[in-house]
Amino acid sequence: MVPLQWYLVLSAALFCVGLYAVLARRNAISILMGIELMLNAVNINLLAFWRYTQPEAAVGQAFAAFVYAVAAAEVAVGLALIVSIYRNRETVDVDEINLLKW
Amino acid sequence: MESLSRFLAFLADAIVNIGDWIRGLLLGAGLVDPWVSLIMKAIGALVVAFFPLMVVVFLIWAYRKVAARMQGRLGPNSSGTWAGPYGILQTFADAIKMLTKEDIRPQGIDLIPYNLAPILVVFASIATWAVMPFGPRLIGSDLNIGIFYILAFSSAALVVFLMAGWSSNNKYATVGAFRSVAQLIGYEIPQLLAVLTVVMVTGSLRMQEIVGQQEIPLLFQLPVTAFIFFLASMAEVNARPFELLEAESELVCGYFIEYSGMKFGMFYLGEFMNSTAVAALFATLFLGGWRGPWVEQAPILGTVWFLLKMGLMLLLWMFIQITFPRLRIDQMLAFNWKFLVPLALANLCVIGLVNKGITEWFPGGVSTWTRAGILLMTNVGIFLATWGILAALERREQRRRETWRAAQVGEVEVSA
Amino acid sequence: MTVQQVLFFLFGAIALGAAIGMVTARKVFHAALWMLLAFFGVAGLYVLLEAPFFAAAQLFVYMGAIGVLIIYAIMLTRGMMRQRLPRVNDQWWFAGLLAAALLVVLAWLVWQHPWATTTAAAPADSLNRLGLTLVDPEGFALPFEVASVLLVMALIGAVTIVRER
Amino acid sequence: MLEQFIFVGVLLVVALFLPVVLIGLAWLLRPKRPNPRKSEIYECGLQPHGENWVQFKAQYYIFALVFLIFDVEAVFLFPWALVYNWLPLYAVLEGVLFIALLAAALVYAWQKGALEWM
Repeated sequence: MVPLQWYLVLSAALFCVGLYAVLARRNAISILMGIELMLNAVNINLLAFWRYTQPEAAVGQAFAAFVYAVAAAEVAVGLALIVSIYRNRETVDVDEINLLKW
Repeated sequence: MESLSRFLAFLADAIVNIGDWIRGLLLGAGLVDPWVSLIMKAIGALVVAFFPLMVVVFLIWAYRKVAARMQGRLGPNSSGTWAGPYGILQTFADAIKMLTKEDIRPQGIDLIPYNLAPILVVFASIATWAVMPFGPRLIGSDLNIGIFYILAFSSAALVVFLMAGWSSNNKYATVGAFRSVAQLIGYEIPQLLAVLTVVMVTGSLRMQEIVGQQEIPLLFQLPVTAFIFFLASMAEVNARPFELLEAESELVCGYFIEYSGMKFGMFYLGEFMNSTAVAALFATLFLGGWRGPWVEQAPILGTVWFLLKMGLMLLLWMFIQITFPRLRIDQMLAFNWKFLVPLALANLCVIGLVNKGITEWFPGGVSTWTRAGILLMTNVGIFLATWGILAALERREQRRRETWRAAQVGEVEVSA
Repeated sequence: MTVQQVLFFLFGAIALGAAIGMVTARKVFHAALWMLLAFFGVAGLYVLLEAPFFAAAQLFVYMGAIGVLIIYAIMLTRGMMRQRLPRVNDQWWFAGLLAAALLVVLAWLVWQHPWATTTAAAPADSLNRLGLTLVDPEGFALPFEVASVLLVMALIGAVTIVRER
Repeated sequence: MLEQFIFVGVLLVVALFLPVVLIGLAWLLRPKRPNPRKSEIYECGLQPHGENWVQFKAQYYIFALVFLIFDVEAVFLFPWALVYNWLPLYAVLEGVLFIALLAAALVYAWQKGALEWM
């Protein structure tokens, strides 16, 4: 059997890669993709804890399902905002979208 | 006499017995167990993967024959060059042609996605066969998520079309891919809701259990659901009334316009394989799969029944495909979003409530036949209600159009 | 090393490699394809975790729906890709440093903590248990409905934002 | 449970190799005589013009959006439908309420004209 730590380290690695994408990429869609990756890392954690601590209860699975809902809502609204901004400003570069900066 | 009855007993469950025989042979050769079962699984996987391929070889020939008959034109057996009796070798001739055709690589393509897409199309359509029940004991793997696994793979395959269309660096291919994916994602929803209704009534996602629950085939219990599933899956495999993927007259060939040779062949193959998979799925979900008379005595008959039901669905698919004209994209999307999806949602809710209502109403439990009868009556009700609503809408539309036309001509006073 | 551990490394390598491919890809379209591959690797990990329903849901939701949505959005903002901009901002080195530091800290924390794990097998009917918990008033009945409301709100919001006026 | 997935894994490997083998076979057999005219992008015989950049409507995005919402709802509804036969009436009603909210979203999109093909 795979030790729990392996899953946790892997999901931490995925989370950090996603974090890098969020912090460093300029394209707003790339940033959203990074967030998706981070949510996936969270889901790995939830399911790993479900499997290794309480497999007889369904709580971990239920939380994983809710993460799906949140991820879907986030990506739907986020991408809609990006598309809308692109239509008005002709750019999806987050360094140039600074209307609300101060 | 003794040997004959033993032979018959062998024949009664031939495929499973051949499997056992090979397993015995491998064990006799001195292999140990995990390896033997792995080899058995590999053989099974090869059989399952080649099954749709074989069906497609036959299907392409049958499709050409039927199309030629129905449209009154020359078929493969009278195509000038001799293609075997009844033109049966035509598919092989096609395959050889595709194998030896030059593969033209257009300029400016995105090399890796371009080459990956045809592989993934076939990959996804073979993958769905893993959980298809061919007989009482013949199934690749009876997963506890069975039907959801099939839906997952057919949903994930959508991205491949976008990959193919975009990486081709061609306007027609890009537009074709985006349009067809818009169609496919739309029709996936009613399909999904129909499957949900089936899962609700049978209480399982396992394919074998869905078949096992169908003492009365679900087609006769849930005809509306079957109707929704059938239309949605026709659209999923781009059969003619919903055929936007190719749309020769508008998009030249859709997303695979820039593909040639065997890569084009892969898309062609994938399309026919998907049709086969959908026919098999309909047979399993609504026609009772391998169920039929004398299956208990001779399980091999189950496979025969399954193939017959699948063939029936494929024949129906061909008839519709050959006789119908193509819809426009706006008509097609409107049909989905404004008819199929609301109907599927209403159907799911009503069946869910009525089925639970039966259980609550008769605390002692009801026979399968009573339940099926009530469900059938409910379905007739849903059908009539839908018909009524559609007719009313149509009448209103008609009236509106007439008043408008009258106002245009100026013959009649317009009254509110 | 058991078969499961080998498979863990296989799928983990797919997921992690594709994730790194995603953040380093030059074109956004390629980044999206890498992301889909990463999701596929994660689905494999879910199978190893004996949650096949979530593996299928991963293909179904992430690769099917979210993948298509992101590629459509990339297509809609396509004018972007014709300009040759640097794909990372000025603080990329700082971001990389931060992410690496976080990884080191997290990995160290995870590794040195003695996790109380159970070796019990996952029940065969875990999906049925999930279904029962989701509608159980003692369980997740309220979040279940709220999830529906959240999705409806997301749909309404997104349609309102994106509709052409 | 994992034993069941061995077959699926083997089948996936076979399914990946089958098209690769077929395309590889074609690669061995086919002629290879590329020339620049041949590898031009097909545009009904005209000279190709510009990139494959095309007018692209936000409508596509809205369809994908509705699809995503329904897909995620399915993740919740499949476990519900699976245990449907063991549920009391109120739990079934919860599921129906869930679907009704979904239908409300669809009606909203319909009313806003988001489902029209413009």
